[in-house]
Amino acid sequence: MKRRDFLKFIGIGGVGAGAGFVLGKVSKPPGAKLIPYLIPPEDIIPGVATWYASVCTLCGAGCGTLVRVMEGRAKKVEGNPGHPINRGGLCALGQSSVQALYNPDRITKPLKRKGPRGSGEYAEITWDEALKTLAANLIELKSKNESEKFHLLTSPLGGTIDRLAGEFVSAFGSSNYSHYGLFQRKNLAFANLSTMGTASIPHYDIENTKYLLSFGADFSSTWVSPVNYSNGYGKMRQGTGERGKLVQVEPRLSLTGANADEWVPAKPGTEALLALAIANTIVEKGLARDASAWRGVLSRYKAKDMASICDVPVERIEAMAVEFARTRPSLAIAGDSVSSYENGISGAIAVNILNQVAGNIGVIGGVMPNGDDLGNGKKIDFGRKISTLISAANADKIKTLIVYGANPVFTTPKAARLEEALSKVPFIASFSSFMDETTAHADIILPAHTSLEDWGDDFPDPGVAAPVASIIQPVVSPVFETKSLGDIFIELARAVGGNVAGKITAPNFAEYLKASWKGLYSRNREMAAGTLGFEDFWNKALQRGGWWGPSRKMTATVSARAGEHLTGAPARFEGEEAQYPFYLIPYAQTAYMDGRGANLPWLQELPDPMTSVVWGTWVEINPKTAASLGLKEGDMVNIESPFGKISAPVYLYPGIRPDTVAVPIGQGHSHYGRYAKGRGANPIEILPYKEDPLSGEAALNSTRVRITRGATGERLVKMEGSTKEFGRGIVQTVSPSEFKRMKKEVV
Amino acid sequence: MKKLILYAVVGGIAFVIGYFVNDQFFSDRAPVQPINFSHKIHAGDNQIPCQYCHIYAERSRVSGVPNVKRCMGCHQIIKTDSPEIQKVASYWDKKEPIPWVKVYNLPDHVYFPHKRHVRAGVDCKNCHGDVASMARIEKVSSLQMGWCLSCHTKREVKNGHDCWTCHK
Amino acid sequence: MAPHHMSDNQTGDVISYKEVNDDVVRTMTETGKWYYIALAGAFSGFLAFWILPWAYQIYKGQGVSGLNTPDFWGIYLTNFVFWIGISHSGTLLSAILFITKTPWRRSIYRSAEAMTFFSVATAAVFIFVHMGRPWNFYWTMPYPNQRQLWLNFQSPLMFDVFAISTYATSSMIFLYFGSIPDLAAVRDRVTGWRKQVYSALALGWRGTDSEWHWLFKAYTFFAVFIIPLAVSVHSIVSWDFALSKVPGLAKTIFAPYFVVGAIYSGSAGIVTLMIIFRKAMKIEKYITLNHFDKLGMLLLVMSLLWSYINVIEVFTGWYANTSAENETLVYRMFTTPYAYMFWLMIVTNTLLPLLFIFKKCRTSILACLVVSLGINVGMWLERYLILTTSLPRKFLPYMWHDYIPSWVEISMTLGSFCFFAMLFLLFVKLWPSVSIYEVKEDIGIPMRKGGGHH
Amino acid sequence: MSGLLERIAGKLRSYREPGYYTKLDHKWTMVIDLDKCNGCEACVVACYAENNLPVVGREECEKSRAFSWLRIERYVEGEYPDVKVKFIPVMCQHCMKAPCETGCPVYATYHNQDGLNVQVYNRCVGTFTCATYCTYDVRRFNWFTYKWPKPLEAQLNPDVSVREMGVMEKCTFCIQRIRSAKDTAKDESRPVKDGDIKPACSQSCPTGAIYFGDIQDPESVVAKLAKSPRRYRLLEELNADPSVIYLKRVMGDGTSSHE
Repeated sequence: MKRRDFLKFIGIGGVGAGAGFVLGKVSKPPGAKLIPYLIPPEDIIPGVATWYASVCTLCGAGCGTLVRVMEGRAKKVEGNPGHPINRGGLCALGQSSVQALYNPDRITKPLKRKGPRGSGEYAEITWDEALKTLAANLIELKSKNESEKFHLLTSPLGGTIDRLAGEFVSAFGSSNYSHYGLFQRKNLAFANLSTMGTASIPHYDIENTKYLLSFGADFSSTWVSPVNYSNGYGKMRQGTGERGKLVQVEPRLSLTGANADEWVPAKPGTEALLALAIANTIVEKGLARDASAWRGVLSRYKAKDMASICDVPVERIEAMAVEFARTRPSLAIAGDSVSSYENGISGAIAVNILNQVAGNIGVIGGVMPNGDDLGNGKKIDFGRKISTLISAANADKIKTLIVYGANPVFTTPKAARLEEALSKVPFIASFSSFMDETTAHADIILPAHTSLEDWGDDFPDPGVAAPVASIIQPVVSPVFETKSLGDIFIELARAVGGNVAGKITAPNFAEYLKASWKGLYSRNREMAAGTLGFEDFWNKALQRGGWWGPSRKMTATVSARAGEHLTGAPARFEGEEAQYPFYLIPYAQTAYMDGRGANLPWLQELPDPMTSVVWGTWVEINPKTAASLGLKEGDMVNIESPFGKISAPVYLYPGIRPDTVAVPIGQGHSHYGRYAKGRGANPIEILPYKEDPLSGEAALNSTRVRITRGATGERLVKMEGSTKEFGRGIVQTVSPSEFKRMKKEVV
Repeated sequence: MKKLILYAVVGGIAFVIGYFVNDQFFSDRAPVQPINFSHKIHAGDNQIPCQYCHIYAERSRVSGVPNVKRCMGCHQIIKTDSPEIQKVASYWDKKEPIPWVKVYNLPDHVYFPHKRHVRAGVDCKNCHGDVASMARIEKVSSLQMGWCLSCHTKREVKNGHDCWTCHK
Repeated sequence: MAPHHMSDNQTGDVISYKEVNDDVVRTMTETGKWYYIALAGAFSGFLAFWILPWAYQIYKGQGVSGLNTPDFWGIYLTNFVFWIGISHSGTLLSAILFITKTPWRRSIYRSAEAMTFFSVATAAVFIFVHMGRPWNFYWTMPYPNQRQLWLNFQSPLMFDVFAISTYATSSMIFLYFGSIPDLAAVRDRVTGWRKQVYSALALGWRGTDSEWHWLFKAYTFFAVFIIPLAVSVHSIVSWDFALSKVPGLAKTIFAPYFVVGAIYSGSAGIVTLMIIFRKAMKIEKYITLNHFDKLGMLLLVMSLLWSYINVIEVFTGWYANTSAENETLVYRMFTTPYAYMFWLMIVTNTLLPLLFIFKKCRTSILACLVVSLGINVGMWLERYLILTTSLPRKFLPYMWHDYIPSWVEISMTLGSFCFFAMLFLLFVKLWPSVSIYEVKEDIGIPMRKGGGHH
Repeated sequence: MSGLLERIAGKLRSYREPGYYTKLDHKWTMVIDLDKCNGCEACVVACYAENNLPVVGREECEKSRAFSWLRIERYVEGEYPDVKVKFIPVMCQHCMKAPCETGCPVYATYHNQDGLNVQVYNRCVGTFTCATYCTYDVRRFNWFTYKWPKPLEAQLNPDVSVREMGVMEKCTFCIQRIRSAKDTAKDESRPVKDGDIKPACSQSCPTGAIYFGDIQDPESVVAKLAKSPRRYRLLEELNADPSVIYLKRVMGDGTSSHE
């Protein structure tokens, strides 16, 4: 090798090594930073989790939660084991509330509308500007003496925030404060009001009952207070006592139905008649405990007449009646299969009568009425309906509308023409922290905190036949530039000034809440027991998650006057049977509820318990029906009612009547974040606009549909491979009789 | 042509060697910190115990970097004229935390509780070296798995070789 | 190595030693346009169909394949087993035929051994391809490390690592040993850089008696060593599957099933390759119809053996009469699209080779090509079916999920053939692909001394 | 030298002591009462929240690549109107004779002294063998690098690592909770008590169907429940000796109310 070459190699080697060295240096990740606290927060140790007690607000049940917080971030929401409602459990929806907090699609700042209404195009503004704009609008309204044209529409809020909102509206001079939710169960409350005198849902003591007759109450997944009932269900099945039995009456097998020992697929709309026929049979067989007032009414519902109407054999009705009356204690619950029809009140009353006849009211293991335990004066205003709002808007009686929490654009049928009505409202403000279908109509958005950032309280309704008051406390500092809902009202009141500011004087909502609890504390003697004054009580309540007292037994009798609400006929369905051969059952799906869960990725990916479908809508059709229509699983079909058309893939579901199809509610959002937007279809769209004139509850099961081929859309995505066990003994069972002979395990 | 290939090969090999040398022997063991903090003055000359500042070491997984308030607790009075202390004060005035550079960095899949080690009587020196003599903190342990295991073996830690004792 | 006359030589001419040397070295030095086109095609195919998709897969993750829960093994492992299978007859056959002193071995064994080595290499790459973190492959090697970690010697995959590396090494050595005299012959005939390379490769071979003696000894040793090794390698490959509890995979018959299948597919591979090779290299006089006649008989025997075991395999599953086995069998044999594949496999692997009962078919190049290609397709399907009909039908029906290969996997399958072709093309150019000295033994001692040996 | 020999001899002797291979510190066991389980899937979400499971999206779900370490399997029998639906939560069964453990070439999965089937993410090379061998299909693979859109990543549990692309993962019986319970017990100088540890699924279960504890402790709830006449284990005939015990569902033989 020549010297020159050698030098060249040395040179190249040097350059290469240098380049490698430099690249190594450059490509090295920059040293991680170690950021200390400026001022150490009290009682926080980095690396050690702190648990805060709060309340889940994703549905109205009011489950107590414990939130695990590390380094100022909420990690997990769990059920509070001490809380009397949920006793440690928490449903899928509730546990996902942490994804609502950290949702990437949250509204991060106040927004002002840029594009046309409904488009969802907004520009960011400051809080100052937002509050001023809204206040200016309200002041103008007031100055024109049009205070009554201000409306506030919220989700069914409870507790102190409800009081504050009410105070705000009334101080402003308006009487238009209404609650709206798809599943308010107002029919049930109305029925209870007219039968037992309290407009609330009683405590169903599932835990101790031995025979549970549920009329379509899907209490395992979404109905009223699912965690509370599920906890009771677990104890009913394998508790200390004898194993209770569950019978489910419903046209479409729900998750609860799937767990039932018996499924009675009565014809849709006739379940109330079935309840009355059972009650009548009990009376006729002389098994009734308290039938004096009802003998006459019931005699019209003979089992043999009702059998063909309900499509349930007469022997079966009689057997059910005998077992219901003889098993002690027994309990009938009026779920969606009686209360979601247009004569829902009638159905709920029928079930109350059945309970009364069998002597189940006011007994352990039966219906335990809830009183206004803590004297916070909560009542349901049946007069405030969504139809009131729509007709007011159409009659130009709404100038300013503030919406919070409710999403009526998504949950009312297209036939209600709500969007059209909203377009007539000159100014709409929304306090929502998510862009949903209703918020997309707002002119201005003032995003409120999610419940994990906010203060609040909750008085669970239905309760557990015991006084319960729980506190919602902020567990993390706000993630975005949002404000506490209460603070928005308070600051708005200050900005509006006048007597509104004079009425609402609290500096902030936290103080307002504390003051409200001071009142509660002074009104309720039991709360003071074992505490050293209010501060001590308050701190203890914050630690425990609230305050709850011992159970109070209340009883009631079903007043005979309630009979006037009994319609005595099957519920009506829109659409001719010849043209629209199938009953449509839209139902609340475990994860999405009324659609509110659809923006949470965990819930989108959660397989539906009954079909294992994820990320979409489907239509459940009986395999035999599908075969007669020539449909296979996964085929896209149109579901047409007289009011519209949606499309969804077919899921072959053996647990549904051949004359019925079912579609889950919750998908089909046009706004509501990246996870929900443009996914699936919303069955509510094609429902008739039917609202109970008395209670204001929407009738969900109220139309017939036809199924036609030829739709296009998203494919069916399901997690299951096969639903058959092939005799592999995967889920093993013992028969009830065998179980009775078994030695009980002692725990 | 042939030569070019040869050059490329030599250059490539040299490149790899250079990279490796940098990676193995020139890792930043004592990075420059935003404030020229001396453990020698604090822990050495003034004999301040470790846990006076690293307050969580006995209670938590992490030992904890002293918060700025704690720094200012002393330095509002002591040595306020030093330019380094003035830097601390300016962070405090701006209400900004001090962005220290991490020296001992463990990957995400390792669960290392300071608490268990401190309570088991492992001296801070075992892993962090003689901090009291360091003007600028320097990484003295490799933090490699073998290094952990050698100590676990020596001290006969119960289940000290089970993967799930340290890996998460 | 007894001299033997090629009595049924196709051309009937007597070939001189010089001609042999010339012919073989010609294949290495004279390069036509078509060779370069073929090589370029194979190389670009290898790049485009294998390397690029693989890079994409490493960058994005295994998710770009069609694998899913529970079908964690798909085409990648199918290809792995297929190529291991192809590798099986080259060296094994060569070794067996060497020990049994079968005369027709001589002109084909070199390329058959090369085929073994290259297909093992291809198969080995598929191990990397199917791994989630191939950059950590060295963790499967036993080496002392500061982490104090050791390997799981219970794992059939561990056996695999050893078996395949041993097999690859020994078949390489076997190939190399057998080539030394020929490399020396090439060395003596080329110039330039080739001279340097072949001088080094020939290890200073001079052709002395003692050199021949020792070479023969070493060669025999490896021949004896490789036979059980080859059998064990494919048995171990079968244990990757058979040591699970998965219905359709957990069968005790798997080891012989795989070994027989491997030899079967390997022999078919040889036939296919020889047909192309002799045509392309114009060496019809060395690879004659006689060879195909003999290979055809071998294929026929292997076909019968394989079919027998295949029936037994199905039968044991059916005889077990558990739901899991039954569902797997139904899925494999009577459910589309697998039923098509299954019955096509029966046609190509059991029925078609029956043609070889007739000598006419055995000595027809066309028939040989059709049947051997059919067997190769069928054997690939066999491996594919074993995995893709067992894993999607495991014990819990809720988790049943079908496997659909993605374009990445299909592309890499094509790419593996390109890779193999590329290696083989390079081989015929760089290596004496027909054994010069052993073909000479076949020719026998000619009248006049020619060439430089013996 | 003699010291070393002595040590080796001692080790070899210890191998021959009775119970050497079966003795465990704990034997964590889960008991699931199928008669209580109503299939509500709260446990599935709890698992997602606790263990940093990524959400993979619609297309990946269609390819059966969802991450649920715990799933509720549903089986349907019969035709309308005699439909029977049965639920069973299935997670890693922590088999004592786990098929997966023999498969892994690098010991990324093995059995530890707590009776747990360990999965060491950072050791895994991704050969898929364990998942193929698993008779319960509970192993999940990181097909891609999964990302959490900001600020969703703030929810990630710091006690559990976020797995990287190319490694296998599965239910750990919430090892981080076991670890922290042991940690607390050690601080209080006491052994771990029954009820100290509740995996996320068990904690969240609304019906209280999932029990967890050390079956070696005869006083523990699981030890008592394990003696139930309703006890069975999933696919017991495969002899994997799972640590999850199911209690049979009580279910009628027909829809008629007359038993």
